[in-house]
Amino acid sequence: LETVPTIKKLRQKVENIRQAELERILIKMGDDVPKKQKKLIEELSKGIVNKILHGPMTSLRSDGSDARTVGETIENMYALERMFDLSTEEAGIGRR
Amino acid sequence: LETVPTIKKLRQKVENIRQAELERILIKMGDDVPKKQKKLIEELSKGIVNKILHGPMTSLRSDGSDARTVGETIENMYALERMFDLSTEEAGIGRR
Amino acid sequence: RVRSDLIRILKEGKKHLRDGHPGAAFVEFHLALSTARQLGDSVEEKKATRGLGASCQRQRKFREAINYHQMVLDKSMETGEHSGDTEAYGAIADCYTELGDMEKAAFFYDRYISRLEQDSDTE
Amino acid sequence: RVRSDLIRILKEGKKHLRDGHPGAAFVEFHLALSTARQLGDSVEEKKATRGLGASCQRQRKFREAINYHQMVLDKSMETGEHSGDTEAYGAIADCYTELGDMEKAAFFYDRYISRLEQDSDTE
Repeated sequence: LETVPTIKKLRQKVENIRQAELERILIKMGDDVPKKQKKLIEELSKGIVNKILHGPMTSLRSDGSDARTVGETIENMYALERMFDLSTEEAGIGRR
Repeated sequence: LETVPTIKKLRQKVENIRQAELERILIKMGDDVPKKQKKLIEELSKGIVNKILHGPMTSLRSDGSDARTVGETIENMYALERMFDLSTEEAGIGRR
Repeated sequence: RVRSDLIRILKEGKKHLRDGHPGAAFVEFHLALSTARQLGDSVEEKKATRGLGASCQRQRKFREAINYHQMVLDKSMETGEHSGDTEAYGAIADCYTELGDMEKAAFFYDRYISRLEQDSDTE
Repeated sequence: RVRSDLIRILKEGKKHLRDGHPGAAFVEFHLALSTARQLGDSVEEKKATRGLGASCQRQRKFREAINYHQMVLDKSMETGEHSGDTEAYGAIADCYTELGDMEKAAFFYDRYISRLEQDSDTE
């Protein structure tokens, strides 16, 4: 359970990247993009982010359920916090 | 330098995700997408992936250059290999 | 009201959220919710509900936010159309984390994580 | 030959790569390279060159691959237009890793990493 706040922060960090990139590209595309296409482009951005997050997120939530030790889960947490600068990260929601 | 093969495997892993998601969405979009837009959609997918990768990749390449110790870099490497299943990953290039 | 109004209102709401005005966003999403219900559009209804949840979260009204995000999940159960579920699970877990209830947060993160590899959670 | 031919040939090349036929891909990219040069289109020229590099890599001809990827970087220097550079640095580093030259691999990965946060590396 110690890793729960890290999940939140990592989600937030990556969501901020996704939103910023999505917005940047939609502006570049201009107003002539049909709604259906916009939806698919958004789906693409979520699909990529979610599939990349799956591994790291799973590595933060494995206490007891499999052979992985609690120690390893904590090590994963520290590594992710270092990699994504999560300790210094504001825990704001969806803010950029 | 021990972390170099991990960089390659992580790049490959994430590139495979990006390509699969991109292809999936382009098929959904059909043939009526102008080339300029396709280019921007591809740019979006690369932008997201590259910005997410920046932290983890940097954490694998910090021997000596800053205060971070070699030990931490190695820990980051092990954590990434666990998270992304990189030890069992085929080192093929761009294959899916 | 027609569908194009609804889309416009949802857009307004999102803009307010982005600009850091969750109170104003809440008002728009509330209007969007009743509009979507009038139109019988359950997908847009979920977007409006999610917007209400996000607006509450930004105002640190986490209990209220959880209720709205739970409404998204309920709607999915009702309709069998599960767009937005991944995000709802994640957001509920975020709220419980803020409330310090790590057990419940972990429960909902596990659901969130189990959906990460699925193909579509379109907004 | 016109631009639409070039686009078609590049597409063929990519398809061959995807289908696991790097030899056939190499042939297409070679044709694409000379076509792009005829048309004076340096962006498409880089794509063709990158395709040649990728084709060589898949055939484990890493030295040759490095030469092609380096040509992409040279073209960028020449034109001042740096699309494809991030990927070229990464690919060269991948090749050196395969060749067991970790020093050079690290050198090129550092260049690759330093470009990851930049805004555009459009293909």
